[in-house]
Amino acid sequence: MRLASAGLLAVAAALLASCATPQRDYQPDALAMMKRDFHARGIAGMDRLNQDSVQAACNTYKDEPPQGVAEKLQKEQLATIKWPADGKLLGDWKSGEKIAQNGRGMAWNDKGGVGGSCYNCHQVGPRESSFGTVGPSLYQFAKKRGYGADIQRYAYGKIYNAKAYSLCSQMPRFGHVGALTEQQMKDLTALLMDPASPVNQ
Amino acid sequence: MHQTRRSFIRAGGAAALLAAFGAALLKPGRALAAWNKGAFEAKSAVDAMRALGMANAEDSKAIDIRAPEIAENGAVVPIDITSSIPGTTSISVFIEKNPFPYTGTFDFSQGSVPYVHLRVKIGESSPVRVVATAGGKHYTTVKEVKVTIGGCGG
Amino acid sequence: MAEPMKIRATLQGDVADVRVLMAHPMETGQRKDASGKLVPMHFIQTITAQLNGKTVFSADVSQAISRNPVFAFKVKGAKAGDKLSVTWQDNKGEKRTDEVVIRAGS
Amino acid sequence: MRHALVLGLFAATAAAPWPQAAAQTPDPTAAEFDKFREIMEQDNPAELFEVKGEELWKTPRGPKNASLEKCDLGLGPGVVKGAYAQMPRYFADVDRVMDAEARIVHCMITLQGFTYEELAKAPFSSLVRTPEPVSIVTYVAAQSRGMKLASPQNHPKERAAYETGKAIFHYRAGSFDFSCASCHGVDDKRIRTQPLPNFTKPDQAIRAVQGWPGYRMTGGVMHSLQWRLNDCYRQQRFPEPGYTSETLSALLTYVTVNANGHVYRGPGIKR
Repeated sequence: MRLASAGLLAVAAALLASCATPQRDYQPDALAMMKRDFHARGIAGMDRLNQDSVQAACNTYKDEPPQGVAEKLQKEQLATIKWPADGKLLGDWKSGEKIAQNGRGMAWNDKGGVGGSCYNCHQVGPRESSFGTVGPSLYQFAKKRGYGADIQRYAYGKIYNAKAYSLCSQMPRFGHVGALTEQQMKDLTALLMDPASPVNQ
Repeated sequence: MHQTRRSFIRAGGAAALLAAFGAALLKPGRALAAWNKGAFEAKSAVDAMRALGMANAEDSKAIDIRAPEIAENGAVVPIDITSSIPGTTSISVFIEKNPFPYTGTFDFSQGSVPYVHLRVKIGESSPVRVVATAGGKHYTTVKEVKVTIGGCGG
Repeated sequence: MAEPMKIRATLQGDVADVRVLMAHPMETGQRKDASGKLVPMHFIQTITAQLNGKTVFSADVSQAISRNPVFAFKVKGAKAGDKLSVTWQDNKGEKRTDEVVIRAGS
Repeated sequence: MRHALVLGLFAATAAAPWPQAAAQTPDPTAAEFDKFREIMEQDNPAELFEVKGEELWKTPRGPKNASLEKCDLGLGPGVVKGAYAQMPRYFADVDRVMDAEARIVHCMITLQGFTYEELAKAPFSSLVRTPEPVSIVTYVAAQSRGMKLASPQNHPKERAAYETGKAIFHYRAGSFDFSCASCHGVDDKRIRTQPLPNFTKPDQAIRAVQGWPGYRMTGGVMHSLQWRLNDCYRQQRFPEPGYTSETLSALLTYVTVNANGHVYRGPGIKR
């Protein structure tokens, strides 16, 4: 008897709870409010509030898209990558280190792309102890994975468009949005791949 | 004058001489002296210490410096200094890697306790040197403070 | 115009724990303003603290003291109700004095 | 100063015979920061702004030469004690949810006769100027020191603000595909050496509220949550959110309600 009433109470509580937390989707409200309240500043135009196909999928599926959706969009993203015309993927790791350190670029107080912000989220070279942990450590990137052409291509491609490899990755698409130039991406690839780079010591 | 301190070896002889000359003009020793321009404008801790007549300070374990091993922000680094050397009348602070290392001297009179808390700017990781003065003699100790990059760097 | 300091002076036994907040830019002379011009040096140079009119603590400091400076020190032989004043003077000759009454510790 | 500092740091890190880079596990650096955070909070220059804010609250000013002592922060006209800990909340006179600074700005407009345009023109602190609402919100916040956060969820618009705020928090867009959750939606991460609390969880959401308004060591200026959110959106590579806009009140409702029940310690000190 006591058990039964406890069960009833639980059901009632669950009903109440479901009433209190409406299931309706607030994303349209959120977007309408933002479009009303935000304004363009510097290079950051209002168009930046619009979702592209990748952002829309990640927003809709809370960063966990169904396999079919992910595969289709990743394929599309992979096709956006412009590989260097000269076929060379490795630049200068020394300037790569500087680009990795620089956290500026694409904000409303910037003129365009500047740095790669790599250390914000990743451990990269062994000398820098101020590194973030949002992304995996890249220390000994090639030493662990190998120095081959396929790994080089993966490193360059991932920097160019991280979403081609993992649709809802938190990593920006630096090449895709023009935040880094081809040369800068080559330099970063060298930082990760060059056997002489401190990353691989 | 003893020149055993590590930083003395690094110091340029000419600069040290010049500073010593300046110090002579400005009267070394702080008692009743005006704000010591020569010491404050010295570009090395050792020159500043000369200008203050503290170059012969001997190492001491009786000075406690409490400062972060790694400072969260070099713009505001908290430092607590306590001297347990009897009769301490002043405490001086030098941030060796700052462009102008001499940061200040704190004088205690009427029996005030030889303790001070201050917050300083440290431009890059640096030894923080403290000199305590007691009975006209100078004692020194040093602590390393590292400064880091935080935030998004944007 | 110099802004008021915030001073706390609390007794612990016969030692007054004095903590001072000062409003001052402490410009190093190395910072550039928005238009790229160097901001001239502007910093506190001397600090004096007096207990009932007698100097108990004084300091000469440089521009390496952080903006809006914070200092703490300890004064022996103080009693609740004693007056403690703090004065600073900067390199432009600006001055500020504030006074508090020492409170018994809790 | 900041720029010089950063340049200096590059030089230092390049030259330093750094040992091994630290392991990625929760690190001693954060522990060291926490140890000294307490010392910093004990004597916080924020108090200088608190004093200034109180004076600004009580002094008749503006075209209408009125003080803010009739301003209703949600607990009745003139009641400041505890008001900050119970905001954001719904205000019937404007039929929207407002956070503390939005409400203060509203009072400066309606009671004192300032215009939104002049208050919103340069609303954030610089090395040479601290805007009045920043000092005032510091004073108001200090009057809730030691109190439990209790941002209400009674009015339908308060509940809608929470849900909308949650959706804004998770909305990915912009050049870098970031949302607030990119940095503040997972546990135990950090940017450079700065720990990133997960604001979707109650025990960590408090860190979105705690310490604000905050005296920022970088630059040595006083900043409010309006500034914090503005600068987050800059680094999120979004366009700029309007000062005291409903979007920001909704976001603040989401994180504050998540943190409800935690004790607010008053204006703080930030990196």
